[in-house]
Amino acid sequence: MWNPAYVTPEIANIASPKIVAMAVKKAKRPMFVLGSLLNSLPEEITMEILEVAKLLKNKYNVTIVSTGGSYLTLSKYLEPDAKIGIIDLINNLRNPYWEGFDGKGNYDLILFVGVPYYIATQGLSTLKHFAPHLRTITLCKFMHPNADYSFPNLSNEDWLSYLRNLKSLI
Amino acid sequence: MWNPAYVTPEIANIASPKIVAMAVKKAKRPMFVLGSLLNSLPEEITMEILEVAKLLKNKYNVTIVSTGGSYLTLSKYLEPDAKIGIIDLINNLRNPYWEGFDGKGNYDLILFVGVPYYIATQGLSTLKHFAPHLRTITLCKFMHPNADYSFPNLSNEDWLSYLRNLKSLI
Amino acid sequence: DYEKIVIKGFEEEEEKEVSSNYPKLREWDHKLLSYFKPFYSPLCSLCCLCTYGKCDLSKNRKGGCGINLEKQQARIVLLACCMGAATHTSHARHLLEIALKKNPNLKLKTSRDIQVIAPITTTVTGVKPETVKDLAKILDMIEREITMLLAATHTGQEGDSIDFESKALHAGLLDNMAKEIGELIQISLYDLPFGEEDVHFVEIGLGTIEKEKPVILCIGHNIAPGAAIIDYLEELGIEDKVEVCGLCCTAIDISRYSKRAKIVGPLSRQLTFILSGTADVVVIDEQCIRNDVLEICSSMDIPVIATSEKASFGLPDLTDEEPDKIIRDLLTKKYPGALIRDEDKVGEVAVRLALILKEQKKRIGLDLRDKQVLESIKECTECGWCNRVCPAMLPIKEAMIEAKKGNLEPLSNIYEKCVGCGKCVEFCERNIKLVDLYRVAAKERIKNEKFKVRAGRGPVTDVEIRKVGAPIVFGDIPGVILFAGCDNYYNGNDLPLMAEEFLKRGYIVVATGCSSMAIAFYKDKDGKTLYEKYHGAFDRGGLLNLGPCLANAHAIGAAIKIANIFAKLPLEKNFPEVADYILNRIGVCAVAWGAMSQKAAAIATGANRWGIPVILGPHGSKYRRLYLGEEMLRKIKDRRTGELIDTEPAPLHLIYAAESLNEAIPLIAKLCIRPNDTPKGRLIKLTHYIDLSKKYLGYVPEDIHLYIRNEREIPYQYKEEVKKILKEKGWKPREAPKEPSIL
Amino acid sequence: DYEKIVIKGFEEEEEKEVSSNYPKLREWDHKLLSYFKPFYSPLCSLCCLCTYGKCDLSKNRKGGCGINLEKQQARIVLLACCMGAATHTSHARHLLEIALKKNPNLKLKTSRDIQVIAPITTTVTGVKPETVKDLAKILDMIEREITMLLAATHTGQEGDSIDFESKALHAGLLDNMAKEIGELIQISLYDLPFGEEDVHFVEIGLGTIEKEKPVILCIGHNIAPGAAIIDYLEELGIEDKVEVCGLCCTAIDISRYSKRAKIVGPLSRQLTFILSGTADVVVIDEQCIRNDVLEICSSMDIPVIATSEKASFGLPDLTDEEPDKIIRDLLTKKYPGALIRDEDKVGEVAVRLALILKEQKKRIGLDLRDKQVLESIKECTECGWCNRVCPAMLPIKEAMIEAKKGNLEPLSNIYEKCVGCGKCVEFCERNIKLVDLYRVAAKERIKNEKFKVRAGRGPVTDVEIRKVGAPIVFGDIPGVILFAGCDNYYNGNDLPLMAEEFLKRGYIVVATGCSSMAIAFYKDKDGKTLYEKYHGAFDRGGLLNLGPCLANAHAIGAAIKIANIFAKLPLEKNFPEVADYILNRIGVCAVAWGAMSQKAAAIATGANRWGIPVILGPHGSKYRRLYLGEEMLRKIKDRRTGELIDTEPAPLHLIYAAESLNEAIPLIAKLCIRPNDTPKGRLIKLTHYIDLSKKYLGYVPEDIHLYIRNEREIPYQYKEEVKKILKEKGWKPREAPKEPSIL
Repeated sequence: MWNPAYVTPEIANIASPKIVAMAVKKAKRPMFVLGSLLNSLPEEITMEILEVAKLLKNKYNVTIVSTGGSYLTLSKYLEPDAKIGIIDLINNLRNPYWEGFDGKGNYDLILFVGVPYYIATQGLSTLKHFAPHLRTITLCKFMHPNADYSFPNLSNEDWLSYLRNLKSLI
Repeated sequence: MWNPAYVTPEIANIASPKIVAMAVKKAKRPMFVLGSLLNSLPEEITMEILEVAKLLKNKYNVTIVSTGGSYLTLSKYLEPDAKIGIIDLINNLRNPYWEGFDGKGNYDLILFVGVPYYIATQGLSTLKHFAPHLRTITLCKFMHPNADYSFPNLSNEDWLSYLRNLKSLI
Repeated sequence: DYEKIVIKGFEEEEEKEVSSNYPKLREWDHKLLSYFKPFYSPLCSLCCLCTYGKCDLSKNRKGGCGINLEKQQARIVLLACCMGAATHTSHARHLLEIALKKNPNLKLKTSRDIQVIAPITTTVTGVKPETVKDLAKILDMIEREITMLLAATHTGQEGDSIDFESKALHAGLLDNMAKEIGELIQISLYDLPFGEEDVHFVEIGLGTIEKEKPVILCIGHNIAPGAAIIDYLEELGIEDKVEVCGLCCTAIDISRYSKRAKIVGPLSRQLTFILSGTADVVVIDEQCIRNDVLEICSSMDIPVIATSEKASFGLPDLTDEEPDKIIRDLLTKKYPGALIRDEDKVGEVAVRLALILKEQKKRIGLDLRDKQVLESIKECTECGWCNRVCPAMLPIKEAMIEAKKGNLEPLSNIYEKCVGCGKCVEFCERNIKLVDLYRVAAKERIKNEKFKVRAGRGPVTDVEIRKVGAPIVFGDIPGVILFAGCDNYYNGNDLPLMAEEFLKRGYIVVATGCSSMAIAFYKDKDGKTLYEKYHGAFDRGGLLNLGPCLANAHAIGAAIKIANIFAKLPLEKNFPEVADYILNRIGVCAVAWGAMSQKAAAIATGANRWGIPVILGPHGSKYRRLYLGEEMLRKIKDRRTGELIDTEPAPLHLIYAAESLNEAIPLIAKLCIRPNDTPKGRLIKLTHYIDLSKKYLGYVPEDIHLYIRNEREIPYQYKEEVKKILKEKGWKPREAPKEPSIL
Repeated sequence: DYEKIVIKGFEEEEEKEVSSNYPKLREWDHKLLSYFKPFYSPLCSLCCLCTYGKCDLSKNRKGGCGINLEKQQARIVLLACCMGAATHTSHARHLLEIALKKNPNLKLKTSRDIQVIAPITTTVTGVKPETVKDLAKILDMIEREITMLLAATHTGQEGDSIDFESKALHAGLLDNMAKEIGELIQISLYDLPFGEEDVHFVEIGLGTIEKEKPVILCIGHNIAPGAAIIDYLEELGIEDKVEVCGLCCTAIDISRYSKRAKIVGPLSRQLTFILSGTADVVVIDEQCIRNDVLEICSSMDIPVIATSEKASFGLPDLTDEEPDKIIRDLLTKKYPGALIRDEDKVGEVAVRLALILKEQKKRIGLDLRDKQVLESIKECTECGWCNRVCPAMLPIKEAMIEAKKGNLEPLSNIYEKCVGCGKCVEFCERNIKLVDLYRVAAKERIKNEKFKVRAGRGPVTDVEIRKVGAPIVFGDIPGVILFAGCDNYYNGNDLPLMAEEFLKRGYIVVATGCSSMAIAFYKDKDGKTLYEKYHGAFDRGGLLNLGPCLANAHAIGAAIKIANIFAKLPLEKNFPEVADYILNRIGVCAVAWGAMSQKAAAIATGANRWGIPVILGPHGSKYRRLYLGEEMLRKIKDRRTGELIDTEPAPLHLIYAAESLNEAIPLIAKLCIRPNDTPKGRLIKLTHYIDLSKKYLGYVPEDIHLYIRNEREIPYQYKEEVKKILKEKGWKPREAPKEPSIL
């Protein structure tokens, strides 16, 4: 994990771009959550994330969700399916009977990127312990122990190549 | 680790018999602690442990220590260098200025076997956090996260073969 | 007349125990939490409280005692709230003991403008305290109930998460009451400002401390030692020769007591300032003291005077020694410090020590030390552990790489955002004193760290309430925002930015504790702080520093007084009615953007019980539990008709953690909406809500349809966009409740 | 005469606060802990108490607030002791409220044989309570100080590990005092045995419960609801028609109150017994209630009546409803249970419910259920998780493998050692109800689980003390052993085995709480329990059940009374002198072999402050902190001469965790040695020490030279071996101190 204090009995599996791509393909109701860091990441990385989002939406009908103000950046390239606070979103996801943004029910795979690490960790903790009905994957540069799958700790360069790789696999 | 609740940021490395043998060879002041479970383990395993102890003592001058009543079994085969309560022992080991059982100072490598898991875990925790001057290795059948090196979780059969293997490497 | 009867009743019943009637409050809690459901985010999924354990409760499994992860979270929240409440109670108790010692018959301060001096206490217990002795009974009750609540956290006691939460809410309420009592005592005993809008300005910031003078630094939350130091200086007539300054709430309190006292800054500056070597003597009282303060001061030859049995730091108890002997023992370094449990003796010892030590001190030593600190830059191995353990995730490694090249600017930027926790130092392979390095890199900035804050004014007056009661309840004043709690957030300007955004719009902004300091750390282009720019009255566009953490009681008190003075609600033993009124009719929202402590948990939970929503910063999610409402029409009662009606979910949440400033600002505006708003009030509130949402999030809020009852409430400038949303959502106009209530 | 003056003094000072004078006690603590140094074993190396965190304190690193791992351990110990002390205090407070309600002028029970009824309270505060009202003031003080101590655990308060420990010791002392007060109230209010050596016998064990009758099960620690049930039955004259039984201390207390009441067993039997479906109604009061009791009872259609605001389990508060309505609501399952805060109403509702439900219940259902439980054996996948999470590390998987083959014996053996924590069930892949399975496998054993325990007798009398004071202080009676705390150890016979080993040798054995029960769970070849075999007087070879957890106060009280009655030490506000006397002259040792809770932490820490050593079982190491002395000659003062002298390190440790029964038994004997022993007394004590060491460890103890002052003290039968050791160690004879002291 990124910060050693965040140790926990069951820790996320490390996800390669390939694993992520396969998981999305298998999912019935996938969602991609883009957090507020989108407004402050290096432009190159932001652009890569946005292209991944576009592809996911177009190819696999992934529900794109903007949280925490990422809409300011996101909306220039892509209209998300929903805009919501991250805690409100987690609270919905936690509820197995949530009807979803489209009235078709809850989601089964949630990808996250760009939600600040510490609040993301807490949100992932809620889902890990109280939402057995879904799986989570984080595509951030810091490994997230509370996710089901997570990218490893990455430098910006490696992160970029992970994202590119993912893009090529979708 | 054996019990998932005993997770901790820095976890023991898994020790093969080879690693243990090498560590003993390198050590300047090694100690082997034999705990009370010696009185209740399957005889085959107890015998193997005792032979390891004998070899360690004879070949590498390892200080043999009996705790918790293991002397009842141990003394039939081997006179230990010391008999002491496990907590008293840990308290001594923790003290960098302890003069040792022979007046020659503290020890640098401590092997443990047969101390009941939960009190052993706590003792190892004390040494891990407050005794940077020494290293610990556990030869039990249950993996000990708080040791520096530990055998993995083993069935009795595998444990026996680990011990035999160790004996052959000393 | 009514008052007299109550007081008489109290005298007659003197033998009867004061009580909060917890069972009645529990009923309110269960009702409240049926609207705002607990949401849990475990920070740790293990329990290590008893020897059944450690138990792994992951995936909501049960541990050895039968508790599951959800209940365990509620239990830990209760434990934290008990710790917080105990801290404020024990603080108030200490002030009470000093008051009884100095003047056993001390009357509580009153004023023509403030009739109800203890709104929280009176609402909960029915008692209207007049003397310090009256408060002793209330404190007895609080201590009794904290003990009961703490007992409920023991293995094998409470077994229901909502009941754990009810108890946490109760701990929060007791915390509020203890704070009110503490404030009343110190205001009365030290004659502090009591509801003055034009209170004096105080200098704040590391740059304001005059290093040429002997410097006494007071750290903590308890006014007593600092006040005694000031008294002793005045006695000697050398108050202009010695710099008395403080960190945390002690600073706020001594600067209420003396216009000369200065505020170094909030908690986040503690380590930095001590390491700067500016202080000649450090006096610690209680709360918010770094646990390694003695170790650090010792390494810099600064004697530490401990003054509280709660934070004795292993120091010898020299309370009964002569000042001469204590001073000698400290000068000869027989001890690194002393525990002196007599504040007057502390005053003398601290001053005399500072005068002597200043003489001995050589400025050169400090400059040399700073140089050595800079030297250590080249030791960096770029292992990156600093980045990994930084709670703010600041780019420390990257700043070090730049620093090696000779560019200190990035390190100096770290200083701006750093909360001084020191974890980077602990994990540094080369033991580089990073926190100190940020300070040295930012030396020039620090010289200019000079700001002004209005001194803590104490309660809001009845006169003010009378003026703003109606506009607040009807929504013409769009809301009252309370900025409270520690400043452990990671961007120096968040708080001033938020405050000004709402001040500009005519909201009333009140601040307490480290938040009231943090708001001062910003100047506009004319060099003015917000306190200089905005007036200090509890009225449209006013910015009030209510005082220290204890002063949060005044913010809640103001809400209670609106219910009492404007709506004529009787207070005595009338908690559920008052809280229901606040929840449904008073547009107040608290923001604890950098909340760190268990006290903050208790304060926020107490506010929640009164129906006041709280927004936390992203790290606030670590408190493990939020209370979330549902984003849909809410069924509540219209008491006028007795009918259940569908109305807006306002406030939407009771306590929520925001991901970012951008999320928080529109949310603050939204959480000021209340079912009771008039159409005009609602229109004003929605205008700000939409405005801020567009500015900070980039869109018209998608839940806007929930808050519009009829077309007149649609802000004119957003008519098109809003109508589009209303159409999409199948919106229909609806009646507003006349007397909204959840009772 | 002296007494009168004191009482008069108290009356005159009525207005003055009662105080424990913590600063004076802190001095004692620092002295005590200079001999017995804290030893820390972190159970977790993280801190997650504030939002600086989580912080990783591994390797003694500092966290964001500056605390390091060592101090964090001390802090958590203090927190645990506060939780424990709060629990007993709140328990005593509840009893006080009932007493004041039933009889505001209730006089405390006295007897010709017991002059000092509150030795702990009197020693600490100087107050000699005579009425229940006198106790209210003491409780106020305890609650005030617990609040202060809890405040010290807050982030940013205490910063020294020894001061954290001093506060933990203080919390322990407050806990002791609260227990004493609780006992005094319940003994006085319910007229319980008050120092009777020949108190009646009580039936104990799962096999003693008559299932043909309606069964009311009381779980917890508070006598009030159980006593009310018994009263109501007697009122109706059907006390022989309904079985009233209890688990944990409530069981001990109701069986002191009524000779008919039965004890099911200790905490470890709670889950098992509930799952057996024997109870028709479950009444919970406070403490030691499984957190999932409501869930489990609901699944078995057993209504739960909660009676305490501390453990309300989310149940509706029906305190103000009519019994008829409550009973109807519970019978129709409108609610799974009810909170009834009026013990008399509980009495009526529980009895009437049980009578009705027993009529409806069909035995067949339970037998069928047991059959289904057996069926589940074949579901087992042998994944082994049961073994991994079992705190006792019992071979559950292996027993299941045997069970699949049709051999239930190993599963039935698991029952004997299992503490019923249920973690195996939680982690079972197939959700097999393992705890229930152990019960079904052990059905035949359980039928024969019928034992006898002497009812809780209350305090030791002055008459007894007069008789044994000298032999204890001089060492002729080799020691007093207290078995206390929960029974969470993993071998059913450990406690009876230990007890008998010392009873045989003429030690005095006293027991409390679950330990006093556990000692009863064993019969000799003649079918006698130890209670039937050994007399009940506080004299050589006596086995005393003092009563519930609260009765631990009597054990400490007995030590105090020896100092007071035999040595004529005045008690009033004389804590350090009394504790110093106990530490150096009274051979008493406590054993908390299966201690589980935070209460146990507080009890043990309190005993430590009085100078009483405590031995924990191996799981006790999870309490994180022990107080260890050094195995070498100890420098203490001989007050007769005023000189510092080298003497034996006796007692060696203040609190220690033993690895095994074999280690514990000789250690108990060793920890009864005191510097004050006469040569004859020392000879006797060493004989037992060597005897037991040879028997359980296989050798003559190697530290024997430390305890021999001259050759006359060498036990004759071990002369050769001992002399050999003395020679090896270079032993020299030395003088015994005349008045050993650490003051």
